[in-house]
Order: sequence, then structure tokens, then C-alpha cells
Amino acid sequence: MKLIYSRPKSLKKAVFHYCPGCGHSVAHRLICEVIDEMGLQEKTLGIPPPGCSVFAYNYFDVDMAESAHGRGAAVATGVKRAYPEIVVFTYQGDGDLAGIGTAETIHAANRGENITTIFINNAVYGMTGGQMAPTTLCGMKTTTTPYGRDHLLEGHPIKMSEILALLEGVAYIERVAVNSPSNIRKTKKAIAKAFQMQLDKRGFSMVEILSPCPTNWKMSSVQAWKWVDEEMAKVFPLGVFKDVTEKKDAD
Amino acid sequence: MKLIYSRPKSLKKAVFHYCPGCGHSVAHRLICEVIDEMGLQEKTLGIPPPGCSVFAYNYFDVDMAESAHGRGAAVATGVKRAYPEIVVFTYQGDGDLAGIGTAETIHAANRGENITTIFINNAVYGMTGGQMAPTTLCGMKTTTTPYGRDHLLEGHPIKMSEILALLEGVAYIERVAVNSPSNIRKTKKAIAKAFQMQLDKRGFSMVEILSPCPTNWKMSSVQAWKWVDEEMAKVFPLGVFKDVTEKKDAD
Amino acid sequence: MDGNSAIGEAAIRAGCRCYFGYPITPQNELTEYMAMHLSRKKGCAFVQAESELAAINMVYGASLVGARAMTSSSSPGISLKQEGISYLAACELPAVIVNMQRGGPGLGSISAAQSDYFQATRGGGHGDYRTIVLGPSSVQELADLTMRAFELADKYKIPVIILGDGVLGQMMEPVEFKKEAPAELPIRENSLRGATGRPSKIVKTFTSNPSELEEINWSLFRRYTLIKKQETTCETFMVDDARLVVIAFGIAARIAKGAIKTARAEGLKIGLLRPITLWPFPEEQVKEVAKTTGQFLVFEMNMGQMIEDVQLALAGQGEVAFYGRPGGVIPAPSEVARVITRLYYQKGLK
Amino acid sequence: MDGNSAIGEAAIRAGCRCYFGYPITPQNELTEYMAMHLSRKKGCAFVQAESELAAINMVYGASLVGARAMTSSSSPGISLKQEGISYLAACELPAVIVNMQRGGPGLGSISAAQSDYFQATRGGGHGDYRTIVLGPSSVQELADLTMRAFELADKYKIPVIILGDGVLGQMMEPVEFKKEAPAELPIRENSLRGATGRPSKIVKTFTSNPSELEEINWSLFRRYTLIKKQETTCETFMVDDARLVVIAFGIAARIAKGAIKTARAEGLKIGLLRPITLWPFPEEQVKEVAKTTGQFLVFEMNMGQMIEDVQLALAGQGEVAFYGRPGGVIPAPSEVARVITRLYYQKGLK
Amino acid sequence: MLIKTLIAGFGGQGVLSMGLNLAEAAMLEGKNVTYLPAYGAEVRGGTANCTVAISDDEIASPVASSPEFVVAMNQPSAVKFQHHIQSGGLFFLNSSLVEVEILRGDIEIVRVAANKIAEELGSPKAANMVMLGALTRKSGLVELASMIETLKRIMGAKKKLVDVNEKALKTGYDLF
Amino acid sequence: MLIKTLIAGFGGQGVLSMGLNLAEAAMLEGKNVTYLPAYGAEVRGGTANCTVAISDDEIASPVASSPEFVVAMNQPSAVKFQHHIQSGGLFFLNSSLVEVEILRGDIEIVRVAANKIAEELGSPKAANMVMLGALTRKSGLVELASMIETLKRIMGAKKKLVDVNEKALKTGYDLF
Amino acid sequence: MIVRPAEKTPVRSLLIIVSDKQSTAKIVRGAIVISRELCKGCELCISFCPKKVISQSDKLNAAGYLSAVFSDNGQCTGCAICAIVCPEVAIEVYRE
Amino acid sequence: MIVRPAEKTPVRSLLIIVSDKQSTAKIVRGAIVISRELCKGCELCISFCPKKVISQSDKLNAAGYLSAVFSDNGQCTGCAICAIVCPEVAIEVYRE
Ligand SMILES: Cc1ncc(C[n+]2csc(CCOP(=O)(O)OP(=O)(O)O)c2C)c(N)n1
Ligand SMILES: Cc1ncc(C[n+]2csc(CCOP(=O)(O)OP(=O)(O)O)c2C)c(N)n1
Ligand code: SF4
Ligand code: SF4
Ligand code: SF4
Ligand code: SF4
Ligand code: SF4
Ligand code: SF4
Ligand SMILES: [Mg+2]
Ligand SMILES: [Mg+2]
Repeated sequence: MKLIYSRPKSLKKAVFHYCPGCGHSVAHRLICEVIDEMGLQEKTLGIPPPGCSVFAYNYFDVDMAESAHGRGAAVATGVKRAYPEIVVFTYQGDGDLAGIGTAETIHAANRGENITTIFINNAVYGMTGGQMAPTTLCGMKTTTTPYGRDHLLEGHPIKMSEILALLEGVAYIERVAVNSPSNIRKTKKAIAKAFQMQLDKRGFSMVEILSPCPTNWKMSSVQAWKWVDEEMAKVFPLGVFKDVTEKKDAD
Repeated sequence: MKLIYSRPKSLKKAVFHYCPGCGHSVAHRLICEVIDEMGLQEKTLGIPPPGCSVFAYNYFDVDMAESAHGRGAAVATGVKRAYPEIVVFTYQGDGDLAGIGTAETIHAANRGENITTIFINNAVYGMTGGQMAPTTLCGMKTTTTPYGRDHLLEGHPIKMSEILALLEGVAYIERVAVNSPSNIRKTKKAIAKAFQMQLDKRGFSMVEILSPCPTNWKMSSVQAWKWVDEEMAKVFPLGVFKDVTEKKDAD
Repeated sequence: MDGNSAIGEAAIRAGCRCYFGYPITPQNELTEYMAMHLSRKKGCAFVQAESELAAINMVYGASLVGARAMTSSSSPGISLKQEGISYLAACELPAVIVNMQRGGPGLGSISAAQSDYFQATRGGGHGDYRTIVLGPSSVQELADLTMRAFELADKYKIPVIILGDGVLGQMMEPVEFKKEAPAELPIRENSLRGATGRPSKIVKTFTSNPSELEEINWSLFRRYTLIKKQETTCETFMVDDARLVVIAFGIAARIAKGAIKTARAEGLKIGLLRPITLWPFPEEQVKEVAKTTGQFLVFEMNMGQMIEDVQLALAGQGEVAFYGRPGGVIPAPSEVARVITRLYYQKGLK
Repeated sequence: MDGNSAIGEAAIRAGCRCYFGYPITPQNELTEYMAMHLSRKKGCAFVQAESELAAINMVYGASLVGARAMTSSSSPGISLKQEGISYLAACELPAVIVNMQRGGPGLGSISAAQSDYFQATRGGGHGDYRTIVLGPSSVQELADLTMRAFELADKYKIPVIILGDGVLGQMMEPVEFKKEAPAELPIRENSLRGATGRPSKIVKTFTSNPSELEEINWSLFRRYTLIKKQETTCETFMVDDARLVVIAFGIAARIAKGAIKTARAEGLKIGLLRPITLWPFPEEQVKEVAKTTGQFLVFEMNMGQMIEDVQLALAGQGEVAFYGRPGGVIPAPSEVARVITRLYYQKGLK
Repeated sequence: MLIKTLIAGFGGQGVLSMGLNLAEAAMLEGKNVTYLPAYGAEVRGGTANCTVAISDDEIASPVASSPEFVVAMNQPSAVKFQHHIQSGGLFFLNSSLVEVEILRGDIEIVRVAANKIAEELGSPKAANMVMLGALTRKSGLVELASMIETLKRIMGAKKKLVDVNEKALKTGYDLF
Repeated sequence: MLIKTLIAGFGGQGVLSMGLNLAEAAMLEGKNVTYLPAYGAEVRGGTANCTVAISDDEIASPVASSPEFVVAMNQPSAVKFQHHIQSGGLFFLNSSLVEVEILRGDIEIVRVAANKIAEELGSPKAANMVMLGALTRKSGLVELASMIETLKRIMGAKKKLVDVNEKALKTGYDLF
Repeated sequence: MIVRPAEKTPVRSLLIIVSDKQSTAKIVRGAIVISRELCKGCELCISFCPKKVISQSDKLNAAGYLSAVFSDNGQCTGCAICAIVCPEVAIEVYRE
Repeated sequence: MIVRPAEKTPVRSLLIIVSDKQSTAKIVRGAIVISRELCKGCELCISFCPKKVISQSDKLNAAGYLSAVFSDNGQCTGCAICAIVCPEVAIEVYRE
């Protein structure tokens, strides 16, 4: 029998600190698979955020550097402008990218920075204990919306992929999910495509990944994975929001 | 003969510090006219920004408070949440609102804060001496784009009205211009409508005003006013981007 | 009750109806307490801001219209608030800002630390200004000083920083609240609620005339002098006959007190001076103690910050030793006792 | 050449190829100079960031991959960079940060001031860290110290702050550059340019183990001790026979020098000590001078900040008077001369 | 007398409520008490611990570098905390889940098959209460009655839950 | 000897280039020189001013609280700066635009109808140079030759422009 | 810092508008009054006036601008376009 | 601070994966190996396996989780769905 599936090379042999059923772990593995398949392990620099994935550098076997909360896109801008030969990716949570880092993300995208962003949308501030994120669904109870998010007071969940797709500097935006075998496969493809955009110097690329957080959603892993389809994807529809390599009708 | 046009009551009797032909002066006057006509002089608080309009409090005869650069929307949020009876407006430049204040603006809008924003888009950092703004047109020479803005390096001008119109908390967004009698009249109507939205508690309202800056555009006033139509409005089309009070076809 | 929640409850009882915050460990319980109690109540405001920057500017806004407003964060988040704090101080707007310090610099650790002392006491933002800084050392004191903070803020039109630390925020201890929550929201005079029946008002600092700004500076500092005179507080413990006095604040003072008790039990004459107001620093009290004691040990959970204030107060009188543990390390009382004892013998006090 | 442009030219000659900035008066000429010279040249990077926050984090990114990177701003903008500076310091990343101070606090004035001394020298961000702080007092020195800043930053893996002021940035004076711009961009060892032929590397500060962070703190401070020993510099002027020594930095020192010349002309024995490195502060030099002089006047364009360092250095030796003008007021040399003269007579030195 | 107790396990085991219960019971008895949960990254991936300090005097520090009593509800906690415990202290091990060999001879080891006993009682979730009962008895920190009263206070109206937990608590108490 | 000159007017009048010209001419003559333009909000709405300090010695401060020479190219500047000027100093007024009455008796007033003269010369934009010429003569700060050489340096290739300005400069110089 | 504008408005804005109105001579349908001292000579009124009854003065005002002058030749309709575009609010419009 | 991971990785991650693979007994078309110590018992593989050949152990692993167990009854197709969904990368898949 042949070994047909095992741990990717660029994923260090360490036990994840994530909770059982957490989407971060899956996203990590997929990125590593892409890095391996594209042969990027020796020329990649990853920028993880404060957030549950703060320890991502313990898993990715590529150069990695911590960033201040929300500033991943700015850090990556500095990296790439100073040394364009590197392949740089930021890894950011929804609090990080859609909350405190809104301006940095939008402007890096607008400038068309040639960087890749992996955006983990788990509708919650995971690391800090389950507070409302900008992407929390209406009605969802979190530690800072104990009565459920009320759009009249806290607003509707913000849709970063849709917003960023408006910007001309953006090369590629897709929203995927890591909650089923087929979605996971699509996620991997999207990640590969995003890195390819960077290699081809097309501009800003981002993959938004809907990612289960069983702990803060207070669900079992299996429930949480289902909930992504049943609730989250209704508010955050999956799909490609921008792809400059696609033939456009209206061109 | 009857006096049919004179200085509005809520505009203090002071000489503007603005350059000849500057759009800020016109915008100030229009806001004052609206405040007078709607009877808001005694219940309004205005939040001017750092920027050419930093001294706006010397002109508006309503309560006024300085804000830190870019934070107008956050300040207004604090104001309105603490004292909903006030009518609050922010007055912000394009560097202020679309640059450093991107996150505050987007999130206040997304939360549907019941505030009004007057957004002066003059495609340049006026106060600091004519640097590139996020809204500077491609090819335009500024002190920080001495070779002309190149979208490959500096990105395309960012369109805040279009972005904000995506957000569900937004009640009303219109882009107008103060560069001709008819546009000025439309601007006044838009400002009145924006304030009305706030009085009706409909959520976030913003009027984006394309505003000539003869000094930094290095044009005569007359040229600058023409340039708004000829160049700027092509990139920043005038019109209503969102209006929750309008009957929608697709409802 | 945990320390963070105790702050929340005390704030509400002090008439705080507006809270603007952003999550960060180890102070989330405070944000969550405020969400629970203010987010759906009429006349109250709770906003989870998009960032610390937004939060401090929301506080600025609420303070403009006369509300008792508060924000809280921990070290990195407090760094982001520095510009806003400078504006609040410059515009003479009251506000209460809680810093539940964690280990730094950088992202650091989430354990308790005291390494933002300089930032808090010397105006970490730009320009000449001060904020009142309070250094609680128990959950009860967190509650009491929170109430005091709101009063001081209003009285002197100044931002007040509560400089706590991770452990204080997390730990639970019994706490008594000395006051009922007021029924009515107090509205500060002179607030910008619209120019009804009075000329319109301006709150600003910007000027093209430096002399005008200089006058603002002088007027701020006249107020600071008054605060120094009227509000400086500290606790002393067994200093009267002490041959060595430990100076420490917050959780470190509490640890030091335990250590001193151990040492006293062994007959060592050691006392404690604990500044409660970190700014204004109890200079006079330190000088007073220096009249009878020649040896000092400053103990801080950082690399040595308050020690400068001690040295400035002493101006060469007496000898000052330092024991510091940075990065979030919380030494045990027994460890501090060893340090004290060693110093005591080294200096030939026994 | 104006001071701001001189910094730009000096930086480029020092091998700086990456500049990230955001407009603010009075330092725009620097940003504009960099736009002119770096924005379209191969191998160079100029980004006008969306904010000061973004700019300092871009510097962090460029420094990660080993580039000599720089940012500049003025007081309120520098407040916004505090978190980023704390990260740079914690991660041991070199960077040069220019603060052309203006009057504060708040939005303040755009006139020259020196009121960010505390913020710069005591780590205005969170956590225990220091940055080297240089205090130039002429356009020539702006250029020289900029070059030195890049060298120090790389040598000690530390952010270096150039603490200038509005007037220095705006004024024109002749300036000579002592070095040609290097042809090749220097790449720092140990930078994160991909794990080719070596194990992958991590740059980080976060830890769940405070002891690990404590070790980082200690290692930073060991370096700081070294810097103190090796890099402290100051200028003295006619201190040998002086009965009163003025201590001032930057533009204030320059004004003071003029005043001292006037006073000397009238036979008053007055000298000047001008710290060039503000951190590390020339403690030893101050102590040295105190051996022969008992009277000091600290003159700052703020409410009194560096005076604490002077007092700490003197530890009670000698008497220290203070003259301060905050908010952007720039006193004339004649005014300072009057202050000095008055003090001289008051103290019975003549 | 100041006594510190550290209780560790993985999430879901009710480790924090054990500590809270102990702390409140001691308060009820008029003692000085601090309760300090571990927080933040420490608790990602399912581990949790808390420290309870009980004293007649003011408590200097809520942190326990060398607690008198340590309760390890799972294997990783047993490994991690065995060296923290004070010489002469008591080490409570949930022998249902802990297999590790304890190498120290200067401490007393108290093995409680908490999960097994709880299952036998028909309430597998009450393993923490079984252990808490054992801790109450062996440590003598507080009276059983105070524990039960606190339990009732905390769980309030949910009578059935109180009953189940009270039973588990008593069973643990009666083990020794 | 340290001498400070302040030149003020409204934008477009070439106030800053007057200062620059003076500063560079003095540098050419080997003097210590600082040049400080007013900046920021000061220059919104069209006013501008700059200070040139010239000295044989190091210059202590580039700021002029009481300059020896003040040039006011327009009315508001004349009003604003008349009280700054040092006792015994010279006050250059562009009498084409300045009507204000000067109340001080301790300074010398030099009236130059700069705009009128420039117009007569056929180059209305060169009013600043007319004034600069007058300043050069009356102040004795630098040689006319240095001024002309600097002018050529700054304006470089644009021969026609240089000629026009040189003529204006000389005309101003020859007024006294 | 709360400043009552009356007490502390910066110098520049203290230039309270003095009525230096030009006389409103012969009136047909409309007329305007331009404040000579408020006017900054931007020429926008001149450019936009449909009747071309505004021109530029050849004399600088105190602030140094060539202000606009109303040439009251009876053509003015009082349409107020000049006032609408005037950034300085320097124009008052009268109509019969 | 630049740390070579080999020197300083935090304790938690030093738990290097030991091969505690269960033996890969009778092989028909596919088989999987679940690392008992990596598994966190999330049950996702169990839930997604189309052949339902994975179940939960009744014994806790060292970390305190009820790990997944492969019931090798010859049904496994080696489709790797279990491995794709496994967040812990705890599953290796073999196919003929
Ligand atoms: C300036 C600053 N503010 C706040 C924090 C605290 N903090 C750490 S991670 C985080 C957000 C976590 O949420 P998210 O980005 O959604 O990531 P997740 O944990 O959900 O993956 C916050 C607020 C910080 N480290 N720095
Ligand atoms: C934190 C901070 N950064 C920078 C500045 C300097 N600054 C003042 S106004 C301004 C921007 C002006 O541009 P814009 O907002 O477009 O207004 P305009 O002057 O064009 O009306 C800047 C960068 C500041 N005051 N504060
Ligand atoms: S809290 Fe949520 S996002 Fe964080 S590790 Fe646990 S499951 Fe994953
Ligand atoms: S610089 Fe531009 S925006 Fe500013 S006052 Fe002048 S014309 Fe108006
Ligand atoms: S009112 Fe109309 S016609 Fe009369 S001057 Fe003005 S623009 Fe011209
Ligand atoms: S529009 Fe107003 S400011 Fe401009 S020229 Fe006419 S009157 Fe003067
Ligand atoms: S490989 Fe496919 S059939 Fe085999 S265990 Fe995994 S999911 Fe089930
Ligand atoms: S999916 Fe992985 S972690 Fe989850 S139960 Fe299966 S083997 Fe274990
Ligand atoms: Mg998240
Ligand atoms: Mg602008």
C-alpha cells in the first residue's frame, strides 16, 4: 500500500494548540500543502497575527514574524516593497483584518500590494475569549453581545471580500470554507491561486476562509462545521469575488 | 428692493482663512444655510478635522469641538451615544476620512451610527501642503507624487461613497460638487437630506463633496472649478449611492 | 468578584453610563461586564469599538457632551490610545482609562506586569501633560479607586488612569461597594450639548499662535500643582521604626507587604511605603520617611521605572536599591523576603 | 538646504532605501524629499502610508527583511507610532524614526517644541524598552546624526529616534555630507529573506511563559548598558571655569549658546552642556561638570522634562533651576540671556 | 496561616468551578480569600487551572509558586504541576485519567478515581465534585457544610443539579 | 555681527524667493546664514513670510523676534510686523500697496513703490526684485554683485527671466 | 479647553466685516453689493454671472486682492448666481 | 528577537509526534493510521467517513481526549476524506 496522505513537509511536527475541530488547524495544513506543492518553503515569509493563531510560527516551517494586531497588511507591504523577491503572506483573523486592521487592509489592497492574505473568518474574537467580531452574525450571542448582536446597535456583519473586490488594486478574492471535504479542497485551490497571483505580480490576493470555532460558538465540532453551511455561508456567500485572470464579459 | 441673499445666521462674521476659490468656504456656507433653515443652530455639535478646515470652529456659530486626525466618526459616535438628542456632524477631508480615518468611518457607518458626515474630497492633502490623498487622480502630480500618481505603485483613487454604500447601516450617501451654481444647489439639498436622516434616526448619512483646491492643484479658481467637472467627476461620478427612503425596485 | 468586574460595577455606581472598549487580555471581563450592564439599558452606551484608537476617541466624544465615560485596555492597546489621551488632557476633558498591564514590550505576555509606569506617569503621548494615575493593589481598592477616579476626573477636568495589572483584574476577592448607583446620569457643566440659551462654544487646542498654546500649558500645570498638593496619597506600613523601607506599588506592594511581615517576624525592622497616586507621586511622604531611614529598596515588576521618582524625591538622601522582575513574572512573597533580608544584612542593619 | 531635506539626503547616503511616511507639518519636506528620490528608483521603496500606524509597521516589515528603513512624523503622529516602536524594540529590529516635534498636547501648534522628550527617552510605548534618542541642534548635525542613527540602529539592533523640532526641519543652513551614497543596498544578516540553506527563523515576542519574556527583557537591558557605556555623547562649551552651567538640547541649546556668548561678553562665567544622545543621557558628564560647578540652569522648550535626567544624574549635588517655554514658543537668545544673568546674580555668583 | 491550592485539568472538567466553590466556601467561613484563574493563551487547547489562596491574614499574592495542595484532574496537569507542589504538600490525582508515575517522595499522594466514581454515581460530569469532596476532607480547608451551602448558592434554583453535585461531593468526602 | 531680516507679504508676491536670494547671496560671501520660512496654517489664505539671519559668528536662533530689517510687501504685513522691528531698524514698505500709517518714531521707514516701478519696467511680477534691490542698497547686507550672481544661479538657464529680474533688482538698488 | 469664541478667536478671524458696501445706485430688477474687503478676487462671480455685469477692480484691497466690482448697468437680474458661487459670502443680492 | 525554533519553541509544541501508529492489519483497498496522541477526539473523521469505519475510543489519551479509532473491516476505500477533514493532521491514508 502506498502512503497517499500524510503531513506536509512545511508543517512542523508539533501538536496544534488549537481547540478540537478548529478551522485554523485545517487552514494551516492547506497553506503548507500549497507551499510544498509550489516549492515555496525556502522563499516564503509568513506574518501571523495576535489571535488564536498567534503561535502559527510554531507550525509553519518557513520564516515567520509576529505582527501587531491588525497591521499584517502594513507589515507585508514593508516586507514586499523592501524585498520583492520574497513570497509573503499574512494570516489574519476577522477581528484583526476586519476590525482593528480595516484601514491597513483596505489601503494595501487598494495600492495593489503584491501580497497574499489568508483571512480566517470565524465570526468571533477567538483568542480573547469569544467577543463579538465585525463578522459576528446578527442575533449571535458572544461575551460582548450577551443579548445577541443587534444590528441596530452593533451593525450588520461586515463583508470584507465584497468591499475589497471593489478596489482596483485587487487581483483575486475568493471566499471559501473549511467545513467539508469539498470545501476544504476548494480552499486549497483558492490558496494556491492566491499565491500564484503573487508570483505573477498581479497585485493583492486574499482568500477569506469561513472557519469553525466550536469553543466560542459553544457547539460540538460536528455541529460547528455544519453551522458554517447552514448559517454563516448564508450571510457570507462562498465564491469568487474578483479574479483579474478571468475573462470578463464586459471587457 | 428686497435683500434676497445674504450671509446665513449661523455663519460667524469672520473672514475665511481659506485660499481664494476654495470649496471649503462654499461648503461651510451651505451647511450654515441648512442649519438655519432646519432650525438646528441651538442643538448642533460640529466636529471639524485637522486639515485646511481645522479652524472651521471660527466660522460655524454652533458648538464645535476639535478632533484628532481621522477620528471624527469615532468622536461623533461617542457624542451621539452619550447624548442622542444632539445633532452631530463631522466635517472631514479626504486625507482624514479616506486615509487615516478609514477604519473609524467604515465601522461607524456599518454600525449605522446616527450621525452625519460632510466629506470634502479635494483629491489632495490641502493643509499639509499638497501631498497625495487616497483620492488623488492617477497621473496627478502632488508633492509626494512628483512624477504623477502611478496606480501600479500608489493605487487608484479610492471611492468612499461606493464602498460605504455597500454597508447595511448606511441610510444615505450622495456625491455632489461645489463647482457651479447648479451643483452648489444640489449640494445644499444633499446636506439637508443628510441632516434629515439623522433627525429621523435612519442611520449613517454622508455627503461627499468634490471640492476645488486651486492652490494645490496649481490652477486659477475658475480653472479649478471647471476641472472638477472635466476630470474629477469622471473618476468620482456624482449621484446618490444609497438612500433608504427611496422606493427601491428590487424590494 | 473578579477585579475587572469590580471596576465595572464601581464605575456604574460612580455614574459612568458610557463605556467604549476593545477586547484584550487580561481585561476582557471588564468589557464584558459593561456589555452586560450598559449595552441594552436606556440612557446607557456600550460600544465595542473597532480598535483602541476608536474607543478612546469615542470617550472623547462622550466626554464632550458631559457624560462620565470610560475605556479600558492592556499595554499594547494603551499605546494606541496615547494620541487620544493627549487630546483629552489638552482639551481638559475628564475620562477614566483603565490599563490592566501585561508583560511587554511588543506583543509580550498576558501575565501581570507594571512596565507601563513611565508611559502613564509622564504622559506617553506627545506634549506636556499629565494624567492622574492611581495604583490599586487589591480588588477592593480597584473598586474604591475607580469611584475616586471619576470624581477626580470631573473635579480637575483631567483624564485619570487606573494602572492595574493582569493579576488584579483576574483575581477574585470579596469586595464591598460603598455607594449605590445614582438614579440620574450626572451631566457636567460646560458640556457641548448645543448652544441653547448661550453663545456657541468651542473645544480645541489647535492654534497658529504658540503663545496661546503656551498659556494652555501653563494653565494645565497650575492645575497639576493643585492636584499635587491636594490629592497625593500613599499608604505606609511599619515605617516608624524601620531601618529599611521598601517602596512598591500595586500588586508588587502587596507582595512586598507579605514579605515584610515575614521579615518582621524574624525581627528585621522593615517598612513599606506604597504610593497610591502614582502621579502625583508622594514625594513629600518619601522625603518624610527618609528623615528616619537611610535605606530603601524599590521593588517593581519591571526593569526600574518608579525608582526614578523615588530618586528624584530623595535627591541624593539615603541609598536606593532596586529589585525588578519584568515581562510578566510575578515573584512570590518569599522570594521578595529573601531579597529584602539579604539587603538588610548586606547593609549591616543587623 | 532645509533641515528636513538634509535628513533625507543623509539617510539615502547612509544606505536607507526604504521610507514610509505620512504627511504632517513640520516635517513634510522630508517625506517629499524621499518621494522625489526613492519613489521611482529601482531597489528603492517609498510609500505614503494611509496613517502613521501603517507607516511604522511598514518600517517593521522592511526591517524584517534586512533593509535600512526610516519613517518620520511630528508629535501627534509619533504618539500613534508608540505601539509599533515597542514592537521594533522588542523584536530587536533596527529602524530610524524622526520626530520633528511641534507644540502640544493635543493638536497643539505647528511651531517648534521639545515636549516629546519623556516619550522618546522613556519608551512612550508599553513595556520596558529604550530607544537611542539623538538631539541635533543644527542642519549639519541633522545630517550627521541621521547617518549615525542608521549605524547605531544596525549595530545594536535598536530603533533610533531623531528628536528634532519644527524649526530645525524648516530652516536652511549650509550643510556638507560626509559620505557618498553607497551603490549597493546593505542587507543585514539574520534577516528573514526565506529559509534557503538554513532552518526557518522566527521573529516574535509573544510567549505564554513570562520567564522567557523576562529573559528577553534582561537581554535588551544588557545591550542598553553597553550602549550607555559606548555611545553617550555630549558637547560642552566653556564649562571649565563656569560658575553656572546651562544644560539644554537641540534648538534650545543653540539658543542658549548664543545667550551664553552674550553673558560671557559681560564677564559672566557661564558654560553650556548639551546632551547629543538624549538616551543614553550623559550622566557621567553632568556629574563631572558638577565637580567644579554648583549651579545649573536647565532650559527646555517644554514644561520640564530633561530636567529629571539632570536631577537624577546630580543626585542632590548642586542646585538646579529651570526655564521652560512650552507650546511652540521659541524664546530669543536675548531673553534666555536675561534669565541666565538674573539667575547668576541671584545666586550671588558675581 | 496562608494556604494555597492549585486545581488543574482540561476544559470541560469543571476545574474553575471547583476553585470557585472552594473560594466562596472559605469566604463564607470568614476567611481572607483570593481566587485566580489562569487566562489567555494558557487556556487555548483545552487546559485550565486556578489558584485559591485562603488565609486568616491579608493575602500577599494570589499566585502560587509552591502551593500546599495541588489537584490534577488529567495527565498533562499531573506532569506539569508535580514539581510545583510544596514539600510536605498533598497531591490529589484523578487516577481515572492520570497514569503518570510521581517521582517525588516528599509529598503525599491522594489518588481519587473521580471519573470512575462519578460514573458509578450515574453522573459522569460530577467527577470534579467527587474530587472536591476528597479535597475538602483531606485538606481540612473548609467544612463540608460550607461547601454544600456554597454549591447551593452558586447553582441556585436548579435543584436537580444541586442534588447530583451534593451527592458527588459527599461521596468524595466520605472516601477518606 | 548678527543681522536678521524678515520679509512678509502675500503669496504670489515672491516673498520666499526674496529671502532665499538674500540668504544664498550671503552664503556666497562666506557668512553664516539661516533661512526660515513660515509654514503651515500661517500660510493658508495667502500670506507668507520668512526670516534670514546673517552673521559672522554661529547663529543662535533662526527666529527673529525683533529683526533689524523688515520688508512688508502688502498692507496686512505692514500692520502685523511694524511692532516687531528693532528700535533703530529699517522698515521697507511697498508703498504701492501699503497705505497704513506707521506710528513708531524709532525706526527708519523706506518707502518703495515696488509694484508701480515694476509695472513701469514692463514686468509687474518683478516687484519683489525692485524691493530686494532697495533692501540690498539700504541694508548693506550683501553686495549687489552677489545678489545678481545668486539670481543667476537660482534661475539658471532662463536667460530672459534673469534679465528681467536683474533689471528690476538694479532699478531698486539705484533708487537710493 | 473651552473657549468662548467671543473671547479668544484667533486674530485672523477677528477682522469683523465692516460694511464697506458700495452704494446700490440705480435699481432696475436686481442688484448686488460686493464687500470689497471680504472679496478675494477669485473671479468666480465674474465668470459665472450670466449678464457679465461683474468685473475685476484694478486696485488691490487691504488684503492684497483685486476685488470684484459690480458694474451696475441695469442688466442684473438678481439671479443670485454670483452669490451662490462666491466662496467668501462677499455678495448680497437684492431684487425688486 | 530571532529564535531558531529548534532552540526555543515553547514547551507545548515540543511534544514531538511519536509514532504510536496502530498496526495497519488486513488491507483491502485502503487503510488509515490514526495517531492516538495527535487526535483530539473532534469526531469529524467519524462523521465524514462515507464508510463509517471510524469510531471513538472509550479510553482517553494522554491529553485527555477520546481519540478516534479505525475499525479496519475492509470497507475503507482510502478516499482520504477523513484525513482531509482531520484538523490535527492525525490521519495518514494508504491505498493499494
Ligand atoms: C493592540 C491590540 N489590541 C488588542 C489585542 C488583543 N487581541 C489579541 S488577538 C485579538 C483578536 C482575536 O480575534 P481574531 O482576529 O478574530 O482572531 P481569532 O482569535 O478569532 O482567530 C485581540 C483583540 C492585541 N493583542 N493588541
Ligand atoms: C495624527 C496626525 N497625523 C497627521 C496630521 C497632519 N495633518 C493635518 S491635516 C492633514 C490632512 C489634510 O488633508 P485632508 O484631510 O484631505 O484635508 P484638506 O486639508 O485637504 O481639507 C494631515 C495629514 C495630524 N494633524 N495628525
Ligand atoms: S477558540 Fe475557536 S478559533 Fe480559537 S483555537 Fe479554539 S476553536 Fe479555534
Ligand atoms: S489649500 Fe486648497 S483646500 Fe486648503 S484652503 Fe487652500 S484651496 Fe482650500
Ligand atoms: S445677481 Fe445674477 S445677474 Fe446680477 S450680478 Fe449676480 S449673477 Fe450677475
Ligand atoms: S466670487 Fe466672491 S470672492 Fe470671488 S471675486 Fe467674486 S466677490 Fe470676490
Ligand atoms: S479513507 Fe475514506 S473510507 Fe477510509 S477511513 Fe478515511 S474517510 Fe473512511
Ligand atoms: S478528525 Fe482527527 S482529531 Fe478529529 S477525531 Fe478524527 S482523528 Fe481525531
Ligand atoms: Mg476571529
Ligand atoms: Mg483633502
